[in-house]
Amino acid sequence: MVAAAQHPNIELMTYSEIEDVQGYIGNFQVKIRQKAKYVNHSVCTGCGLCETKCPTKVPSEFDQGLGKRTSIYKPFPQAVPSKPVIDNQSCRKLLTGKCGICAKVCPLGCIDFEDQDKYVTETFGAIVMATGYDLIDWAKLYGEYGYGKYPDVIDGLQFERMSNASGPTEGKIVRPSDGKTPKSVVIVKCVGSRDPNKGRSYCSRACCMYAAKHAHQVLEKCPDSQAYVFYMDVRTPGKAYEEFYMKTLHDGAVYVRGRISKIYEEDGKLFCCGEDTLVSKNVVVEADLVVLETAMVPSADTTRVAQMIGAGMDKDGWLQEAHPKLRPVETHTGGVFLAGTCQGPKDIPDTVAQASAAAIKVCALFSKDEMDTDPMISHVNTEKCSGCGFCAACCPYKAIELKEIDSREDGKWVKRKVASVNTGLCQGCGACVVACRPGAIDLLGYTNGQILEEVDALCL
Amino acid sequence: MKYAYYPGCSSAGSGVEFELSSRFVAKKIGMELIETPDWNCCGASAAHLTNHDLSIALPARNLALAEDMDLDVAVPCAACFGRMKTAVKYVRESEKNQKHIEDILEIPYKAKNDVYCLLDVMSRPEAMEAIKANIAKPLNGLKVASYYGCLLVRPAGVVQFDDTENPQSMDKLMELVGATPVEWAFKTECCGASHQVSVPKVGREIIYRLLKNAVSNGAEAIVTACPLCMLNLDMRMKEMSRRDPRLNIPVYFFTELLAMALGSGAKAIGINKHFFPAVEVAEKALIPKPVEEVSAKKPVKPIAKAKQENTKNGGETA
Amino acid sequence: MSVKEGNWNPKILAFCCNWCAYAGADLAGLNRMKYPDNVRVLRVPCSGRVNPQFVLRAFQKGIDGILVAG
Amino acid sequence: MVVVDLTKASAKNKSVIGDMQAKSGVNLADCYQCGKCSAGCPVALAMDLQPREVIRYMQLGMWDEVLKARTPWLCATCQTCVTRCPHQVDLPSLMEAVRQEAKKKGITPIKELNRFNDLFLNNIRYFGKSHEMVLMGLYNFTTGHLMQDVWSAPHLYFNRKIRIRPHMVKDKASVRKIMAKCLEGGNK
Repeated sequence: MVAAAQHPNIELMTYSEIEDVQGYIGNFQVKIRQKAKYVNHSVCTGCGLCETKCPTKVPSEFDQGLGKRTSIYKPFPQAVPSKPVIDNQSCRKLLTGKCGICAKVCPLGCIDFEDQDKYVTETFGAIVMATGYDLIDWAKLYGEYGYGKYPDVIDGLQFERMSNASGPTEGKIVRPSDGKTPKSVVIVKCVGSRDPNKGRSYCSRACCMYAAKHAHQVLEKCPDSQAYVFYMDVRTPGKAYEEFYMKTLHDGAVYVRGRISKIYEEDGKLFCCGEDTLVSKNVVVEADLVVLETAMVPSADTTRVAQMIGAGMDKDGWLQEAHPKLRPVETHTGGVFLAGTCQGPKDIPDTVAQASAAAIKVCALFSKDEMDTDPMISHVNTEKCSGCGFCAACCPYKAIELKEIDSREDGKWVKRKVASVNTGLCQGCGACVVACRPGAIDLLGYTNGQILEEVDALCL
Repeated sequence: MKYAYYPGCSSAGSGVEFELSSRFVAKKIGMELIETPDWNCCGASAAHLTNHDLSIALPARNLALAEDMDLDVAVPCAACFGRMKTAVKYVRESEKNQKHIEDILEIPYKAKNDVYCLLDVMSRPEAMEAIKANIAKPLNGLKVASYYGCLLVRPAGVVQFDDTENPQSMDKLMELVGATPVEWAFKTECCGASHQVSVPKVGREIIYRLLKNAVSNGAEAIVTACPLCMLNLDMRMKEMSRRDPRLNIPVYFFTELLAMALGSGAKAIGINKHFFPAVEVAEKALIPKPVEEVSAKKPVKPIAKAKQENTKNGGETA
Repeated sequence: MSVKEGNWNPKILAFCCNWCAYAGADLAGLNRMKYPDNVRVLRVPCSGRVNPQFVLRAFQKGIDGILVAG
Repeated sequence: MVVVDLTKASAKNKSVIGDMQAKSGVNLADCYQCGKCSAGCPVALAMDLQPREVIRYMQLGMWDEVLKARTPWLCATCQTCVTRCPHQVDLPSLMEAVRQEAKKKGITPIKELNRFNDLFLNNIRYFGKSHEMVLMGLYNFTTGHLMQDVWSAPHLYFNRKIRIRPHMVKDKASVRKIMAKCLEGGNK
């Protein structure tokens, strides 16, 4: 992010949301809402004094609720720019009008409680979708795992925050309920993944590897601990992945092949009931901490943004690539590309690869002065055109307008209106051809004659 | 609040308390339960373990009789309820199925009316309000583990009642009459009733696990909504307390506790008929406690709470 | 010939939109799924491209049913 | 240990396994053997085959093992497995189909359960309703478990929870007719 922010040709618009997208490839007009920050970033030096004095503490989104943040905050330590914003959902001054401590302590006076959202509209040549993923809300779906009522049943991202040195526990793995180091940790894979009944039918692809990583971290960081991984399959198709899985096994993680059926609490211990399907015995593990490796789902706003931009989605809400093998980073909408998990679950190496591909597709698009378009576009025979305008009314791409031409009728030159196709905008759908009563428009490559011949051939 | 009522075979036998207390509660809150004339046994597991048609036709006969009254059916027993729901679903699935069953029954049955369990009809807003209005003596924080058992909530697609893993309707009723429902993990686990007789060893292990979890979560009593669960737990409690002395708590039908709170005496609704002595605990619960004992608060777990708030809050990241 | 006889194999012409129905048929093919062989697929750039004239011509030529999918 | 010839087993049992699938509405291919069913099964501890194994044997065509297993008889139809199953494989229905098939062939691995069910149905045949005392009495007598739960009888009797005279359906003929039609008129 820092590198992107410092690049001369990249303008980073943080804390902003897309409100509306108009236009087409090479000419997208994007309306952007820059959310009120309540801090003047052109003056703020990011000294952080305000954050230390703010009296309001709310759960930190970045720490997955395991830690707290203040109302004036930087979302995470490496945030760019390294300057705070005020969260208007929890700030006392904004909600009740009383407080304003940050404004008092700021040595440069950059707090502005009157700040408003700003709207800007800019033109872009291409759009790369990189809207990412959320974790499935397992607490709403899995009653057998306690509907989220056991504090020591956490998800993989929470575990990530815990094992991170700059996280809420400074890298210590602890039980959220009492802060003790767990001795027995159960890691459950495929929670929400591969479960069409309660979650999603697909495999979330990255979890096998991070489950192995989590098991390894438990063994590394918690003395005398044991990690149990409940799995159905171990899928390690990446380079050196299988080797890492074997290392985890060698370092002592116990892999049990079976899905956990129930997790319940009794006398302070979590009982995880599963079957080891390899020995056909039901097993129970008394765990101090349970980590659920939950399914990836498209991020909450994906549908809204996709509909605005006109990018297609598949049955699970992931953005649809133009072709699963041959055009994996493009969408059906010209000039809109895909990067990362918005297209489907994937791990970091795959995300980087796909994002690089999307970037180079944009470069290729911009490197030419003229754009190649599909030759199968509408063509008007002006001699036949009566200028009724039906075609213009039914064109979904606004590619047809009426223009005036000089034409010779009954030996006289007269001015009359005929349809005219903008070859850059026409997408070749052929709706105008069907609408044209005099039969003046035809679709090159899909002419009426050609299709009729096809019909004849198919009816043999 | 008017239903065709299907008491089930246990109503005149081992589950007579359920019948007595349900009648008492219904009368108090103005719910009309009109007994289905000349009903027969639903066939229970024995029928559907043996023959599919039989498992539909036996309950369907009762439903056909209730259809003459043009009322929805209320069923106290979870097993009967499950069988009847299955029959309704089967008949509604296709005209072919309906005709097939009518051919067996030789009386018309269109599956027009719905079937509800007694817990369902008693935990609806209008019934809850009537109960609330008629509370004579609240239960003063008696800690109860609401035990739903398997057939009341499963299979979800058939019975269409409450949550399969953590149902709430009975807990809400108990809270309404002043008891404190405890959080526990075996609300909908099977009690193994069908095996207590034929494979006792398995049956006992199942109840043991269940009771242990209830007690270790602080339950002072278990509340059930199924005569089979009731008989099973109540009858085996003494045996269980020999295995683990902590397991000596009474078991009630939810209607028994409702009836007590609505002013019934324990004997009038048959609480004295339990295997495990239950009168004392119920009567004691009705005596008001000193104020400080009542407010038994659970300690707040800081991180767990934060986690829940987080999902609501959903703040922005730059 | 009637449907009830059970041995009738109607000829059906399917006009499939390139972007959805045809792509779907393509995907079905990728997944090794089959469709009945009495359906003949004609790819059109958009279901809006289907001219009533095509339908009439197909009926003239002895097609039993038309599917416009898009 | 014997080596199972899968080619022979699946060829021999293909049709009966197909029948079982049709009857129970279960597609055996739906099961990817995660074991969530077995792990949550309250009666698994008494089973000789795990519920999951029943499906596995059937997937492999090993029908004989399933036919004589205790598992389908022990299933309490509590529906926990299908509720939690990722693919909603209706195990209780499958168990039901297997059990009915086994019974047709005269295979009853758990005599007591079979006896109990038969007695229960006979009860309905005679009275139209279930009569607990008759049921328990006959059960203890015919299975030889004479003293089982006998201690409970006085309590039940003196608390009028059990009656000597059964309450009966008035229209007994109609119930009997239903039973006859279903049980003798060919299984569905």
